[in-house]
Amino acid sequence: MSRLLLLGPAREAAGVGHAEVDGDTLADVIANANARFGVPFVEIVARSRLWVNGEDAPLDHAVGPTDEIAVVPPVSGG
Amino acid sequence: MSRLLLLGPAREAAGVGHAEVDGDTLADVIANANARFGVPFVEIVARSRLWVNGEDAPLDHAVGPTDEIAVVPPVSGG
Amino acid sequence: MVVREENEWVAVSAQPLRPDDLATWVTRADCGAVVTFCGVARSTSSFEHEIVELEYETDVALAESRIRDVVAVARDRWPVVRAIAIHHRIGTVKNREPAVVVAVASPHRREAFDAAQFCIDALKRTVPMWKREVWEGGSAWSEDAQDIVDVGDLAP
Amino acid sequence: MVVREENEWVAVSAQPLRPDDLATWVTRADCGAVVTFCGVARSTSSFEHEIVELEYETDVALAESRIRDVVAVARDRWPVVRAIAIHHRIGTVKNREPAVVVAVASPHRREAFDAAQFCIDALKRTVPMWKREVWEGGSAWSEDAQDIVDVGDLAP
Repeated sequence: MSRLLLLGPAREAAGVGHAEVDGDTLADVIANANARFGVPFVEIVARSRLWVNGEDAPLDHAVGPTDEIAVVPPVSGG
Repeated sequence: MSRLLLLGPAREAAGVGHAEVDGDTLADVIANANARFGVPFVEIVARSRLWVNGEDAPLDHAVGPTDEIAVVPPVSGG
Repeated sequence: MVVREENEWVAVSAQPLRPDDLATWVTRADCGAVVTFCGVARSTSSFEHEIVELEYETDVALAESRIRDVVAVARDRWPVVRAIAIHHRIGTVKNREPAVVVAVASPHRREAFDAAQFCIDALKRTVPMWKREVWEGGSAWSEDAQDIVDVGDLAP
Repeated sequence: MVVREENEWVAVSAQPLRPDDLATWVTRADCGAVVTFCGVARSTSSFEHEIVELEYETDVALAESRIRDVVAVARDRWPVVRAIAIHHRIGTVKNREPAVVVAVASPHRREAFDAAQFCIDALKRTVPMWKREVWEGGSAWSEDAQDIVDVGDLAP
């Protein structure tokens, strides 16, 4: 179980900005989120960076209840 | 006779910002101004650009009462 | 959120931006040059609509942290720069209003220009921020988006 | 004196400068980038004194005409730039106050930065303007002076 932070187009596709999602690794959490939120979300995740606590992390990174996982689609600030 | 415009350090050395000075060429006018205003002025003229009506002009340039001659020392704007 | 330190002022908020406030704040007694960049909401885009406003969205804590990373790298690359302020607005930004302001003060102008340009270039590549373009009767995420990178991975 | 045309606003006067006024004025609906440079009176100089203020002196008509020449060359080199404003203050300018402001608006930021930097670099080389540094108990012309050149003679 980790806290998922969904930003910009990912937030829109999921319909929520935050979610609690099961999984012991980053890969598990994302797989469960994909299953929960469906196709538009899956497509956005595929072109997003995944951060654990604000930093890039590999898919086998272990995560727990104190970790925040952010789905970061391509950015357009400024 | 031309109108002389004395700028910045040239104005300070001459003690005036404008003067009417005799002469049929730029060289004549400057020679007469040098004679009138003395040494500190002469030294500043030596490192200044001379403009006739806002443009560079050669020393043999003919000048008359409608011309404005500017003594333009090195600049320090901005 | 606002982080205001001696020589660094970073803010991400829905408040209207005041460029002169940033320019005045960065100016130190020995600074002869202040460069201010404003990224302004504009009417044109890749869509076939006249844009009337933009909607910016982010996680404020993450965005602010990444902007501070940009400032840290700029201060490291241009140590002569005295102070840097970067404010990014979120929420609705109407046409002709600034969405982001970068202000840099330095004793001389070359470093102020270079550091300001680096900051805005780096911000656009490294800070989580999403722009929705709003026109009469519709809206869409900006197509002008790039994969986010870390500021340390930008070419020097 | 002030020359205000559709896309060009040049002023040389003793009025305090208001950078935001210039930045707002240059902004057009299709401009995403506004770069503002402020040349600020500072306390340090080549003299061994703490400078408290500067005194700027010029012939207003000549200075204004030469600034317009700078703007014309900038508009020629960066045709995509939409508007340029340059104001130079004369008379007394206290520490931390701007003596000159350049504001450039463009659809994209690269040209706005380049044109703004060109304008201030060219202004310093081509515009008749003299700066007196004033300290507690004395003053002198700035030693930071260069021979004046024509803007057409600057390297591209």
